[in-house]
Amino acid sequence: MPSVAQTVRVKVLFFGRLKDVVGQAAESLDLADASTIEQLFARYSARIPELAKYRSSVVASRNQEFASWDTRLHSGDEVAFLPPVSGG
Amino acid sequence: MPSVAQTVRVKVLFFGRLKDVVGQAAESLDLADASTIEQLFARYSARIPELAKYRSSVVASRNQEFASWDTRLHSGDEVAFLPPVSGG
Amino acid sequence: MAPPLHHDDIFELVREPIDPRPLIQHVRAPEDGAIVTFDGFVRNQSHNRATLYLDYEAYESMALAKMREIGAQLHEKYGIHRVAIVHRLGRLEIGETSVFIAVSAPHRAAAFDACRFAIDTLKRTVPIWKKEYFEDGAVWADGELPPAPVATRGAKPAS
Amino acid sequence: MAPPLHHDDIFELVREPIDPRPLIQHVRAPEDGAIVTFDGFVRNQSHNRATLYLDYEAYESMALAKMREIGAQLHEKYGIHRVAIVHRLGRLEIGETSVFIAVSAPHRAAAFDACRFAIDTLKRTVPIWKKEYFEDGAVWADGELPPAPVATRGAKPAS
Repeated sequence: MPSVAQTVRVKVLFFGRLKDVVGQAAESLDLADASTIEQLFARYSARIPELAKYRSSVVASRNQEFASWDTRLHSGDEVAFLPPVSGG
Repeated sequence: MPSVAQTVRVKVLFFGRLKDVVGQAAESLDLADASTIEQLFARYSARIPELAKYRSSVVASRNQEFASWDTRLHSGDEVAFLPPVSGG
Repeated sequence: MAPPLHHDDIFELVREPIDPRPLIQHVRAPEDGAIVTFDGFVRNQSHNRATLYLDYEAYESMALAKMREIGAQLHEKYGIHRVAIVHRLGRLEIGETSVFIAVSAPHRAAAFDACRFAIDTLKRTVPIWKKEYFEDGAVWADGELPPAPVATRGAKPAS
Repeated sequence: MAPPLHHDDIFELVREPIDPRPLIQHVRAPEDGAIVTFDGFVRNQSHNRATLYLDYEAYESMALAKMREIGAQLHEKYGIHRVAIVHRLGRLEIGETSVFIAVSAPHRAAAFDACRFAIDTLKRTVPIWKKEYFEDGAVWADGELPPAPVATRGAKPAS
């Protein structure tokens, strides 16, 4: 079979100041299967240039676990972008 | 003035297992002025030989402050012999 | 994905005032001898500016998962008996408790070490955010960046 | 002899059950952000023997003086806001609180360090003794020998 880029649906969440910057807390998004979290973030940064400057102070999670930026995403994944936490 | 051994009155307290060994918790006692705490303890040990074996596991206080065994006692002093403490 | 819970601990996110008493009662047992609690509450100032109130939000499902992870670590590392960790969300007034932790253990060293580990780890790893409201505006509090995996083991470069 | 108290702390020896709530309420203020408490209570066993109950006695005047000294040290060393230390005396049943300590501070590190210093120092230096009652008798608990001055400065040998 030829390598065809399949489109999958993932859920994306933003919290804290990122939510303010992006202007929304959550959306469902279609992207190429096996896209990385880095690519997903870049897609938002392209749309909202302000977001790019937060890149170094954001951690990502996939399915409620901290995840590296090179993590590949698959159908049904829930990705969140998390600014520095300040609970307690 | 010639050095005359004056007699002074001190209050002596025993706590914990020492109270059990001595058979009383408190008494007032006349002793030579400037006697040391060590001498006071020795006087009780002479009366109650069992007490001597506790000497190394006892600390003393004078007027509610921990005191060294060579502390000299004067009229009105309150001396206590304290076994290892176990509060809390 | 989380290991099954072997312990009767409490992990909660709530929107009402936190009552510490049932939490302490829950962790307290005759085989223990020590309970250490931590009560974190809203200060009347932050960086020398008078605080009006705070607003907490959380990534709730992940926050609860992370709180449960902390609990599991307390049992493993410190041999505690039980732990209760409750964090409040939403608007909190000055003096109100934002987080309450109670740890019971047979001996005090374990209870102290575990309670402190719990709040330190919560503040570094649990996805909760605090917005501080002042007379002249509101800011997201400075926080700590959770330690995240740097690269997936064996990951190939993204195409 | 003790320095005058500059702080509104609580130091008590009591013969009734200890209620932690008024103690916590007393140390809690809007300029704080953290309270750490320690609750020490009677375990159902000691060295693998089933305990029936305990009996605590104290050299009360000195115990209170030593508790106040601990409080003064907490302010000096840790910059806490307030502390409450209450120890119960007399007969205590399984599960009853023998000692309760609450420390408030602007930040959690001070509250944790101070609370732990307080109970560790109390157990080493405050003249209180515990008798443990078992099915087959009673024993004075093993304790810690308080650090006492070894020799009076400049003392001459006793005559």
